[in-house]
Amino acid sequence: MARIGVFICHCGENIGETVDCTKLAEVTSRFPGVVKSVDYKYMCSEPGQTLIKEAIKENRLTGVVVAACSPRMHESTFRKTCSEAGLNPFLCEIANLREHCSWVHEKSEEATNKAIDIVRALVEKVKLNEPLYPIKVPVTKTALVIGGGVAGIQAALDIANGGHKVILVEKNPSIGGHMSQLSETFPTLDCSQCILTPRMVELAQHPNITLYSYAELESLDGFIGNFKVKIRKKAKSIDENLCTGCGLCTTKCPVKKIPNEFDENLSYRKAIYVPFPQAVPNKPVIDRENCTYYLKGKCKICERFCPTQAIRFDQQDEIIEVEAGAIVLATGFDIKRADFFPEYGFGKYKDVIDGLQFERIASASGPTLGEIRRLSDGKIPKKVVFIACAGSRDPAKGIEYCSKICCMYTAKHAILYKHKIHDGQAYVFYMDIRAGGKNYDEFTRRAIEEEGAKYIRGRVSRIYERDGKLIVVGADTLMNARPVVIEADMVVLATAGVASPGSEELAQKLHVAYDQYKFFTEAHPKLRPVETNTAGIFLAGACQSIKDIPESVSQASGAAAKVCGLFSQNELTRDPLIAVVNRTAPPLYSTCVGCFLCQSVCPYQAIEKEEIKAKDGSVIKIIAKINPGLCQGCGSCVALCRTKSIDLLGYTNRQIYAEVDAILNTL
Amino acid sequence: MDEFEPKIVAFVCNWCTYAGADLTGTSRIKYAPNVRIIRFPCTGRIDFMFILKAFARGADGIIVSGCHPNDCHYTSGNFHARRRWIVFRSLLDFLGIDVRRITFSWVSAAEGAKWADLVNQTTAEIRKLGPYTSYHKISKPEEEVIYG
Amino acid sequence: MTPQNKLLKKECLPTFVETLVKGGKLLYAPTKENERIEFKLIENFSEIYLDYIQTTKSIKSIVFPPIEKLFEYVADKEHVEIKDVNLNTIPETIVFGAHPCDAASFKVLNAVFTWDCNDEFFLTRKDKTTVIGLSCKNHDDYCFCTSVDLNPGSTEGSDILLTRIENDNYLAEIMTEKGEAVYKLVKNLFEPAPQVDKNAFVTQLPKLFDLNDLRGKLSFEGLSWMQQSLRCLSCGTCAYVCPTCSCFDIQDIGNQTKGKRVRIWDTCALPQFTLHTSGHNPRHFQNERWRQRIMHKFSYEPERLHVYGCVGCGRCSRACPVNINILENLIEISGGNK
Amino acid sequence: MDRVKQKARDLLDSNKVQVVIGYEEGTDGTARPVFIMDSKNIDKLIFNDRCYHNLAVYLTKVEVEKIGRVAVEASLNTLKGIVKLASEGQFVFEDIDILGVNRNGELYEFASLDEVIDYIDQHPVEYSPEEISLLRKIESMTREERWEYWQEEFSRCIRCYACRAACPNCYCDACIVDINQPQWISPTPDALGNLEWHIIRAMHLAGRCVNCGACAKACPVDIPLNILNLKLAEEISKNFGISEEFLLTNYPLAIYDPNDKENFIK
Repeated sequence: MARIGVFICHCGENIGETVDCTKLAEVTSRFPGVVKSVDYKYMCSEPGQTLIKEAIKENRLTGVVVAACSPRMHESTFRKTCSEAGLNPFLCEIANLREHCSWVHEKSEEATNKAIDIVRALVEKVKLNEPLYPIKVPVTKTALVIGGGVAGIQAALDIANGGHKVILVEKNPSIGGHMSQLSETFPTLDCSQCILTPRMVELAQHPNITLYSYAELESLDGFIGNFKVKIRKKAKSIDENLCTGCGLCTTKCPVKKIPNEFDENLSYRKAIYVPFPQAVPNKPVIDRENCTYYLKGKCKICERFCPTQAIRFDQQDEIIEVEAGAIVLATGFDIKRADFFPEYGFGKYKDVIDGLQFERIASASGPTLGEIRRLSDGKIPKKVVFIACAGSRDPAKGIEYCSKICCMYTAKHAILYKHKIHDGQAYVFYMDIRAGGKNYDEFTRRAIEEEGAKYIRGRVSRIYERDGKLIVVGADTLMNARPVVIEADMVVLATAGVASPGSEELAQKLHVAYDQYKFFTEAHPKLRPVETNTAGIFLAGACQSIKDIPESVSQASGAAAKVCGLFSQNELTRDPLIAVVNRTAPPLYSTCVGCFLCQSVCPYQAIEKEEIKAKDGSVIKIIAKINPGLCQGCGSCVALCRTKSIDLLGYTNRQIYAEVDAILNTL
Repeated sequence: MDEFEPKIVAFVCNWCTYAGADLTGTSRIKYAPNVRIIRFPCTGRIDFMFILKAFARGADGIIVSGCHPNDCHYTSGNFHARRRWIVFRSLLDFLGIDVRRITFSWVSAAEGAKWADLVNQTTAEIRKLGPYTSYHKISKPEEEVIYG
Repeated sequence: MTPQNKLLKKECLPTFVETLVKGGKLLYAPTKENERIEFKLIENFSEIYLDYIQTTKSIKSIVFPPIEKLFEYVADKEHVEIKDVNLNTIPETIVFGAHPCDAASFKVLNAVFTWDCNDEFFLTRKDKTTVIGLSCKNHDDYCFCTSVDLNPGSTEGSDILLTRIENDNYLAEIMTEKGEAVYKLVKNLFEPAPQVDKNAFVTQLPKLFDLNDLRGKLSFEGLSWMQQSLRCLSCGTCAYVCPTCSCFDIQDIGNQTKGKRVRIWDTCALPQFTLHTSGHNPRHFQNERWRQRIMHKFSYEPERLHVYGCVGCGRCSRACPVNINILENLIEISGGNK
Repeated sequence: MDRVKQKARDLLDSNKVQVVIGYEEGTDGTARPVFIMDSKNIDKLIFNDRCYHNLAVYLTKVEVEKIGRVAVEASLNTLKGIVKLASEGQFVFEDIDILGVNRNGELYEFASLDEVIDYIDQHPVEYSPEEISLLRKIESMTREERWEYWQEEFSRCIRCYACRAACPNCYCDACIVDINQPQWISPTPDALGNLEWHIIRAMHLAGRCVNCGACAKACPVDIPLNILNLKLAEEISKNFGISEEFLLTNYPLAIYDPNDKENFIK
C-alpha cells in the first residue's frame, strides 16, 4: 500500500497568502494513500527539510509530494532531502504551487481548489513512481571550447592548466576576439594587446591545447561526457606545417583594397593575409572571395614567391572528428553597425563612427597609428561627441536591454581622446551612467571631473553635416529639455552589443536554449549562471549577455571550474529518466514487435536491435533496446510506439493517465 | 445555474512552456485559474490518447504546448509532435470532434506573458463554446448496451 | 399450461404490435435499414421487416447485454461503498418476430447461466422478456436448424409462435403463461384457429448431419482442426453474432474513488482469451481455439449442460470475413452429407 | 491462371514451399483464402474480382509460420502489404515466394523487392467513386453532422476486431486495446470505447495503411472504416507531399519537415 506524505510550503507569504495552506493540508490528508499531510512556512529551510526527513522515517513513507515552488527550482533539493532520509530520491515529486498557482492568481477559493487539484495529480503520480538509480557513464576528459576571444582563451587555459586536454575552435584566422582590437582597457587604462597577447601565445604553446583556427563546429552528437564533435576546418589554402609565417606572400599579393575587418574596415588588407601582427597562429590564410586566382583562375603570385612552397590552392575544407566530455561556449558578441542608425547619419557621414572603430583609431597599431584623426579629411577633431545607448535600451529599435559596457568604454574613450588631444572637448550624451563595478564610478568621475568631458543627460535626435561639421542636435533633460546643438568634428556611437552572428544556428546544433536576442540561456539566472540546460555545455563571456573583460574572464574561469569538476570523476552519473523497452514472459518476451519505426524518431540514435535467443543460440525475436548512455529521455519513441512497448521512466504512461484522471477528478 | 467554468488541461513540455509558465509566475502576471498543467519532458512524449483521455475524464478544453520550432531541447520532439498533431487533428475533425477545444501552441521559456495570454484566450474561447457535452455524454460508460 | 392455437388476421398485426408498445413494454423487432437487417427497439409497426432470413446479430443481447453493470462503488480513504444494481429497474421486454433458432437460444443461455449458480442478471432479464417467435418462410445455404434438432416452425423458446399461413394470416401458438399474458392484453384481435398443417407453411430445410454422429466423431486430437481453421483471422465476429456464445470478461471502469464493475462479452477466438499471467497460453494457436469453439458447442455443453450450444442459425458463417462456414466443417467432421 | 497454378504446383512438388496461400471458391458465391499444401489440390486456385482479401495478413501469423516456407498468390493489394511488412522488419522479403497476379489472373514474377515496388508504383491506388463520394459527403457535413454520422456508424460496432484481424498491418502481438496498464482504450463496446478504438486504429495505420479496404470488407456491421484510412491518406499526401511509393517503405510520422504547416498552432 502506498504511504504518501504531502508537505505544503507557504514559501513565506508567496504561497500562503494566496492559497489556504491549512485547508489544503486538511483536504490532501483525506486523499487515499496519504498518511501525512503538513504545511510549513519554509519547507526548503533546514527545519523544513528536517520535518520531511523525520516524517519519512516516522511514517515509513513510500512517496513524497512537496507542494512548493517550481520543480525547476527545488526538485533536486527535496529529492536530496528524501535521499538523506533513506527514500529513493525519485519517489519525490514537486507540486508547483507558487509559479503555477499562487503567483498567478488572486487569493481565492479557486486558487486553493487549483492547488488541491495540482497536489492530487502529483499524489496519484507519485504512487506509481518507482525507485530509480542514477546511470553511470564514462567521461572523455577533453573539453571543447568554441570561440577564441578572451573568455575562450581563459577557459581553455584554466582547463588545460587543470591537467585536461582542450580543443579550441576559432572561426577567424586568429584567436584574440574583440579584446585584441581594443586600444586600452577600463578602468586601469592598460594596453589591451599587452595583457592579451601573452595569453594567446601561452595558449598556442600549451601542450594540453589543440587550436583549430579558421574552423567552425559542423555538428554535435552524443551527450555529457561523451560528445562526438565534427569540426569543419576551413581551407586556409596554405600548408601550415610548411609555412613559416615569413609574410612574403602577403607583401607580394597584388590584391590590396580589401577592407580590413580587424581594423573595422578603416584600413585595407591583402587577399592573403594575417589579421594583425600579433595574430595566433601567425600564419596567413587566403580570402578566396577576393583572391584573383579564385576569381579569375590565374595569378598565383604568392605561390611563386613562397619560399617553402606552402601555398595550396586546391586545399579542401577538412572535417575533423573529435570526442569531448564537455563544451564551453565562448562565442562572444558583436555590435550594431551602419544601417542601424540612419538618424545619426551613420554610414553616410564618414566622421560618425562606432565604438570599435574609435578603438582602432585610438590604438597604436591601428590605421592612424594611434593618432585620433577624422576619417574624412584626416584633421584632428577638436570637438567629439560620444553618444551612449545608441540602440540599447531602445524598444523602438527592438533592443530593450542595456548593453552594459558602453558607459564605461565611452568614459574611457573620452579620457583617451583628452589624453591625445589636450585642447579637444569631449561631449557625452547619456541616459544614465551605469558604472557599477570596482573602480568604475571613480573612472567615470575622472572623465568628467579631471578630464573635463561634458556629460549631457539626454538623447540626440539627429545629426547632419554643415560646412564640414557634424551638427549634433539633442536635448539636455536636466535643463528642462533645453535643446543642445553641438558643432562636432567627430561623433562616436556606443552602439548596442548584440549576439554574434550565427548564434542561433549554433545553439540549434548544440541543442542549447537562447533568448529572444539570440544570447544563450543559462540553466538558472542566479544559481547556475555558467551552465546551459544541456548537460555538459557551459557558457563563458558575452555569448550569454554582454559583458566586460573582467566579467567574461571570471565566467570563463567559472565554466572551467565546472568542466574540471566534471573531469574529476572517471564516470559521471546521469539522470535515470530514460526510455525502456518492456520485457514480458515467454513466448512473447516483449510486446515489442520489432517494427523499428521508433528508430527514426530518436534524435540520439539510442535505439538498437536486440536479439532474443533460445538456448541453442537461434534467434527467437528481434526487439528494440534503448542504449541508456545515449537516451536523453525525450519520450518521442514512447508516444510513437503502437504497442506501448517503450515507456519513459519518470513519465510513464500509467503515471500520466493517473495524473489526467486525478487532475479532473474533482469530486 | 452557476456560470460555466471551463476545465482545461494543459500538456506542456518541461523545457519551454513549463518554464514559460514559471516565468509568468515569476513576473506575477495574473491569469484565469481554469488550467491544470501536466508536465512532460517534451511535446514528442505527448501521446494523442492523453488528449482523448482528458476529454473523456471531463475536460472541456485542452492546451498542448511546447518549444518553438528549432528550440526543442531534444532538437526534434516538437517537429514530430507537430506532424502527429496535423494528422490527429484532421482525424478528429473528420469524426466531428470539436478541434476548437484543442489549442496547440508554442510558448518558449521567455514567453511568460504569452502563456498568460494563451490561458486567458483559451479559457474565454472554451467559455464561449460551453461544456463539451457531446463528448462527456458518451464518456459516461453505458450501464448496458442492447443492440437495437 | 396447455398451449392453445389462435388466428391472428394480417390486418390485426399492426394493432397487435402497437398495442403492446403502448402498453409500456420495450419491443424489439427485425428492421431493415440500408440492407442491414437487425433487431431494433420499435415504436411503430411500420418499422418492422418480417420478410427476413437472418439478422446479423442475434437477440442474445436482450438477456445478456454486451455490457452489463454488476455494481457501482464509491470509495474514500477509509471506506468503500458498494451499490448493487436494482434488478427491478430492468424493463419488461418483448422480442417480436424472432425466428425459432433465436427463440431456442435462450434455453442454451439459460443452461449456462444456471449451471453452477443462478445468474440473477440473466434470469431477471429472461423472466422479463417475452418472445413472440415467427416461423421461417425461407432459408438460405447457411441455415441448418434441422441438423441441430430444431426446425423452422419449432416452438422451442417462443412464448407465442406466429406462423404465416393462408392469406398471410398468422397462426398463433400460445405456448407459455408469458405468452398468454400477452394474448390477454389483445385478446379481441384473435380469432379461433382453423385446422392447418403448419408444416406446409414453413420452409423445408433438409437435415445435413446428425448431432449424435457428430458428437461421436468429435475428438480433441486427430481431427483436421488446423486445416479447417488456417484461414481464420482470429477475430471475434462468430462469437459476437452467435446467439448462444456466452463468455464474458469482467472489467472495472473508473478510478480509486468511484466507478463500476461491468461484464462485457468476450470470445474464445481471440488469443488473449486464455492467456495466462505467466505468458503461457494453452490455446496459443488458432486451431486450438477453433477446436474449442466446436468442442464446446457440440461436446462439452451437451455433456455438462445437456444442451447443444448451437441453434443452426448460421450467423457465424454469414458474418465470417473469410467465409469459414461452420456447416461445411460440421458435415466434414460428422462424415459427409447424409 | 494456368501459369500461376503451374508455378504453385512446381513450388509444392519441388518442396521449395510447404504451403501456397491463394483464393478458392467459397460458399454462397464468395471467394475465400485457401491454404494448399498438396499440389493435387492446386486446381482450387482462382482469381477474380471477388478475391479481395489481403493475403499478406497471413504472413505474420504464428500458425502459418509453423507450416514452413510460403508462396502467396499476390494481388496488387497483397503485394503492397508484403512490401510494407518487409519494410517494417516482419519478415525477410526473400523468405516469401510471390505468385503475383494481375487483374486478369495472369502470373507476374518478381526477381526482387525493387521490382515489386516498381510494379506497385506503376499501378497507383484507385479509389472507387463510391469511396470518394462518401469521403466528400462526410467532409461537406457540419461538425455536428459528422459527429452524428460517425456515432451512428460506430454504434453498431461489436468490437469483434475483424477490422484488425483482416489488416496486414495490424500484426502486433499485443494490440494496444489489450493493454490495461494503463487502460488505453475503454474495452466496453459502447460509444466511448468504440470511438476510441476507431481513432486509435486509424492513427496507428495513418501513413502505414496500404488502402486495400480489407478492414471495411471484414466488418460484419458495415462500418466504412476504409473512409477513415482514406481520409488520413489524403491528409498525409496533402500536408507532407509524400508519394505513395515513398510511403511503401517509409513511415511519415517518424520523420518531419521543419516547414510542416503550423497554421493551427498559436
